[in-house]
Amino acid sequence: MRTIAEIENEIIDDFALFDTWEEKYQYIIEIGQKLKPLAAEFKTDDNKIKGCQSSVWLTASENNGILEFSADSDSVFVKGEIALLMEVLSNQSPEAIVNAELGFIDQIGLRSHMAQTRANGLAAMIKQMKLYAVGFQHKNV
Amino acid sequence: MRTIAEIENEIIDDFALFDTWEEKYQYIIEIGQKLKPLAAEFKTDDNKIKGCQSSVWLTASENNGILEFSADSDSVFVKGEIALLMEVLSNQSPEAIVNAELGFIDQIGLRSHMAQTRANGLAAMIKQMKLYAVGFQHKNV
Amino acid sequence: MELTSVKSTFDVTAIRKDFPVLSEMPYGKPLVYFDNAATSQKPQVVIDALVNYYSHYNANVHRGVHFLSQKASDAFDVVREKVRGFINASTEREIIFVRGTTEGVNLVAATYGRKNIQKGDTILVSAMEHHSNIVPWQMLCEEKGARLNVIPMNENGELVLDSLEDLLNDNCKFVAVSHTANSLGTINPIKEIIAKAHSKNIPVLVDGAQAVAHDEVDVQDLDCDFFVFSAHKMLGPTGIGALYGKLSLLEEMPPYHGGGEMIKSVSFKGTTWNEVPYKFEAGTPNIADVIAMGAAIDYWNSFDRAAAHQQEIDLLNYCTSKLADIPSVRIIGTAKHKAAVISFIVDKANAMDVGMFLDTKGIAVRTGQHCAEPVMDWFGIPGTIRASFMFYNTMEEVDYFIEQIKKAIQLLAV
Amino acid sequence: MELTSVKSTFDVTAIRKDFPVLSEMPYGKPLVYFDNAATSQKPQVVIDALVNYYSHYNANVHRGVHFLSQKASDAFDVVREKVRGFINASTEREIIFVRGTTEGVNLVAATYGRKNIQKGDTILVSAMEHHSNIVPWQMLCEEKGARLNVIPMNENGELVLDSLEDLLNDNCKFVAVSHTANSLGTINPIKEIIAKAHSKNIPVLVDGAQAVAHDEVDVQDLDCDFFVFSAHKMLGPTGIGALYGKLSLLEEMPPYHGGGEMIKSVSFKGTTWNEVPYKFEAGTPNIADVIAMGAAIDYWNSFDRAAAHQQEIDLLNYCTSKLADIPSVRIIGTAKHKAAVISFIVDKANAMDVGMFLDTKGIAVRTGQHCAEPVMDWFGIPGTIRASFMFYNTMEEVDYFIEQIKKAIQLLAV
Ligand SMILES: Cc1ncc(COP(=O)(O)O)c(C=O)c1O
Ligand SMILES: Cc1ncc(COP(=O)(O)O)c(C=O)c1O
Repeated sequence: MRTIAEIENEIIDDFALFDTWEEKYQYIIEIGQKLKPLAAEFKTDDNKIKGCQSSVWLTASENNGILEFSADSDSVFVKGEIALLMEVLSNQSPEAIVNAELGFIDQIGLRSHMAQTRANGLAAMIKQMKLYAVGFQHKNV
Repeated sequence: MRTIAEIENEIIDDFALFDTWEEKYQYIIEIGQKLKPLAAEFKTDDNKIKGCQSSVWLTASENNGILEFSADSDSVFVKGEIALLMEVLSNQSPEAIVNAELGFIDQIGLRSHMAQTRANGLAAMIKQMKLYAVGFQHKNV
Repeated sequence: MELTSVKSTFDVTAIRKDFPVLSEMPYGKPLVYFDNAATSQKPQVVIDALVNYYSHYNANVHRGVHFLSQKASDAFDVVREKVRGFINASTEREIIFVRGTTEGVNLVAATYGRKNIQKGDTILVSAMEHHSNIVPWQMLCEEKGARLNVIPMNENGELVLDSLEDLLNDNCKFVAVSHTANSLGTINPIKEIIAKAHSKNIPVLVDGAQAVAHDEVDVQDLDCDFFVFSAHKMLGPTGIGALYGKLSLLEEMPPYHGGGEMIKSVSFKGTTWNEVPYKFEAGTPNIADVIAMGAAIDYWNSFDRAAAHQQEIDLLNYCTSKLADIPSVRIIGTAKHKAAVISFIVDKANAMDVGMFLDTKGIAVRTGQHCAEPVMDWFGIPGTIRASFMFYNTMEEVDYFIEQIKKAIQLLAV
Repeated sequence: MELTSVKSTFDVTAIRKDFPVLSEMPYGKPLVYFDNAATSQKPQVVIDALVNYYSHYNANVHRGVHFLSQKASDAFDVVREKVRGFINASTEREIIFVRGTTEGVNLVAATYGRKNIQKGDTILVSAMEHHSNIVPWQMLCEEKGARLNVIPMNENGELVLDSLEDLLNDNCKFVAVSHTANSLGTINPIKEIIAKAHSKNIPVLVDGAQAVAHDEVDVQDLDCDFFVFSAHKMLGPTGIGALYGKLSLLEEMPPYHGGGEMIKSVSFKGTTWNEVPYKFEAGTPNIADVIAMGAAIDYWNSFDRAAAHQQEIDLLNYCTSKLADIPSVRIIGTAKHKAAVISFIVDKANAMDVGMFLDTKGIAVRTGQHCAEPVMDWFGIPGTIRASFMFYNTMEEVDYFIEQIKKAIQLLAV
């Protein structure tokens, strides 16, 4: 299993191929379009992070101490963002997720674009993913 | 009897001798220092135009259709201002006072200095003098 | 109907030179600034007014006997007359400086509203108000036990006045309505609304935030009781705006904030208020921005406003017809009388995604609810993409915008 | 005691070059700006921040997906952290942008005050407050049927705390007191006042308008509940300032203005509030001035504040001793702990006349009541002449000032 840091580095390398925000945007859209849709049963208000410009549904399941996230959004770009986060945080232990610093977000040079909506920016999604991890951590104690 | 316009012109000529605000200030102070003090009996609240930085007492008397003003202030500068106004408006008929346009104030180049305290600037004093004139006008009707 | 890109007689190329931001190159691409309803760009003269003030005569105003203070006071005071002229108030005493539209509405709610609205009363707003002309009234209703009523609108985004007589019933004590709706572009028949309200002796506040930058406003002709706007939407700086109120109303209103300038005399036993408008302006005013707002008004008076307005109408019509040709685009807000604001959605594409795509091309639009959530709810949509024009925009910019919208649809609406 | 004009180690000549106004020549005479307590001058970097914003990235903040809006939002948001650092709040969420001190005090009165003050309660202020920290509380008392109490002062202009225990009785629900008095220069023992009030669970608002530009403020060390100041007195622009509030208090306070930004969701059925601090910031903020206020804080952090402070103390001591040598001068405000503010009167001369005389010589002082009428009443005087210094003032300026005061006395005190 690759560590969070390893995956982050791969993503940083991927993004290093792009010079412009235009290319990065299109790449994130592509990732978003590939994310498989969340089953309707999970698109509940409980799973919703409601923002100003788009909604995100996020859920997590655990298998042998390893967490897996599923998510969807009405914005393809946000789906791309969350797909990136899931690439890093899915299939990790709750501990690793809780402790992840996620420096890659700064390094791929998208912070300002990704943080643009206060309520459902990356921060809110990361917070929710970490809350899930904390929840499963306690469950295991 | 000189007309208001004639007196205004004389004052404009006087001030034309001065180039600087410093000289004009000192001249107004001189005029103020020469104004004879108002008798204590007239320094009543009724006669007071209360301002933010100084107070003015102003009273008027009439003799044969001719008005005479008396005034005082705790500021020598304001006394100088009012002495200038009295030079122009004292010893005139109520009609002439009511109709006076007092263009000299703009022309002696002191408008901004003289208007600096909103409440008891020149405007308030002129207004009060004209109110006296209106009062005596009606009395004579 | 197909319009072609027509050259207006208005000299847009010359006027664009007055606005430094317009030569910015985000991501190396020429800026196409279509977010004017959010805030307008500023001409150099407005920036110069700020620099000049801070570099040469910065001082606190009023009561100061020294040179800088008098120069600052003179420059500050003269703006009240400029604002009066800009909206044709009858005296400059009817002009109160506020932070912007939002503060203006709140000031009226906190003074006129608190004094006059009582339990059981209703306040009437319209279905297309900006949050700033809804929430202050909701808060007042909540405090007083009053109720908010709403003038409905139709599917074109036009107010439906059939029920107005009913809504203006004996309980109705105040009307607050926008001159031009920021989310839809609709220009409302406020003169008619005001006349009807006045026939029942109900005062009317007009939210002029979007109107002042596009139409010449005459508050005496409108006969509105209050009118509010923000300088930042009409070429002026952020942080300043004006509230107009009829003098007779202002005189009877209790003061707003307590502090310096708004008092006549203060003692621990009791305090008396200064005259209108100072009664409503406590504390050191936003001196520099007031002066810069004056420079913005001077700028408005320096060119042909009718021609500038025509340029905006041309942009609106041209862009509307071009968008109408794109099958997956749906324009939200198709009122007969519209300002140069086009809100639209794209089938199967999220508004923010489209906005971000346009951003990568150097085009600035706004996406989302535009602080008018009830409007979005009415149309049953989460938000729109909004392109809003100013006279300094060009037909060529519209062409480029349309081209990029088509690309966005290819990429996103799949 | 006779001090001679001493050269400070602080490089005043270099620092003066940062302030363009200081090279002005009113009436052809070098400007001597001693009206810093009214408003400070601005360094070039603050002016540049405004020009830069309006010329290169002016846009409305938040929710905007485009380049300019994001650049503006980033520049805007980062200032909250700068302000936090400037007064050492524990989190930037405790910082609310307001127009200035006056609005800050009024905001607290309108939210915390309206919610918590009731009939029969008392609010405690001090005898040397600025009108902005008296009138909002008088208005609140009037509305609620509460009473204003006053911490008395002695003939030096120092608060007398003997009666504080009594004043902080069970009825007392709020204390509002200035850190530094603008009319007298007194630095109040607010840490002691706060501790005593807290021992009775009474919250304290500190008016920091005069303090922030002179002392380093640490709101956590003071343990005050609210702290307000204006940017324009601390090298920043007009029209902006900050209110600090302890997070736990802010969370429980009702909102202030209604409008955009302060809401989470709006519908005609009901509206929910955004989080602190946004709950208190309705409408388009004063974006440019917030950014410029950040530039002012950066400037404060760019030089040796202790040395700057020492320069002010030197100016204060030197000027005080020189004035004390003039028989007809009486200094009003002779507290042990003083900021660089000297209020004085001249026997037989009206303060405004003296101020105008100094003005003819290029010297800017303030005269009058300094928005502190109760202080003037206490001393039984109509007003004072006030010279207030900033670190960019020089001993030579003081010498010239003293010389001109002597001339004024010759002319006026006859
Ligand atoms: C001690 C004090 N409090 C409050 C104020 C009011 O500040 P502002 O006018 O910037 O709101 C001032 C400024 O005059 C002051 O010196
Ligand atoms: C119609 C309308 N009303 C009110 C406002 C609020 O203006 P401000 O944010 O400048 O206070 C706006 C601006 O967004 C608007 O468009």
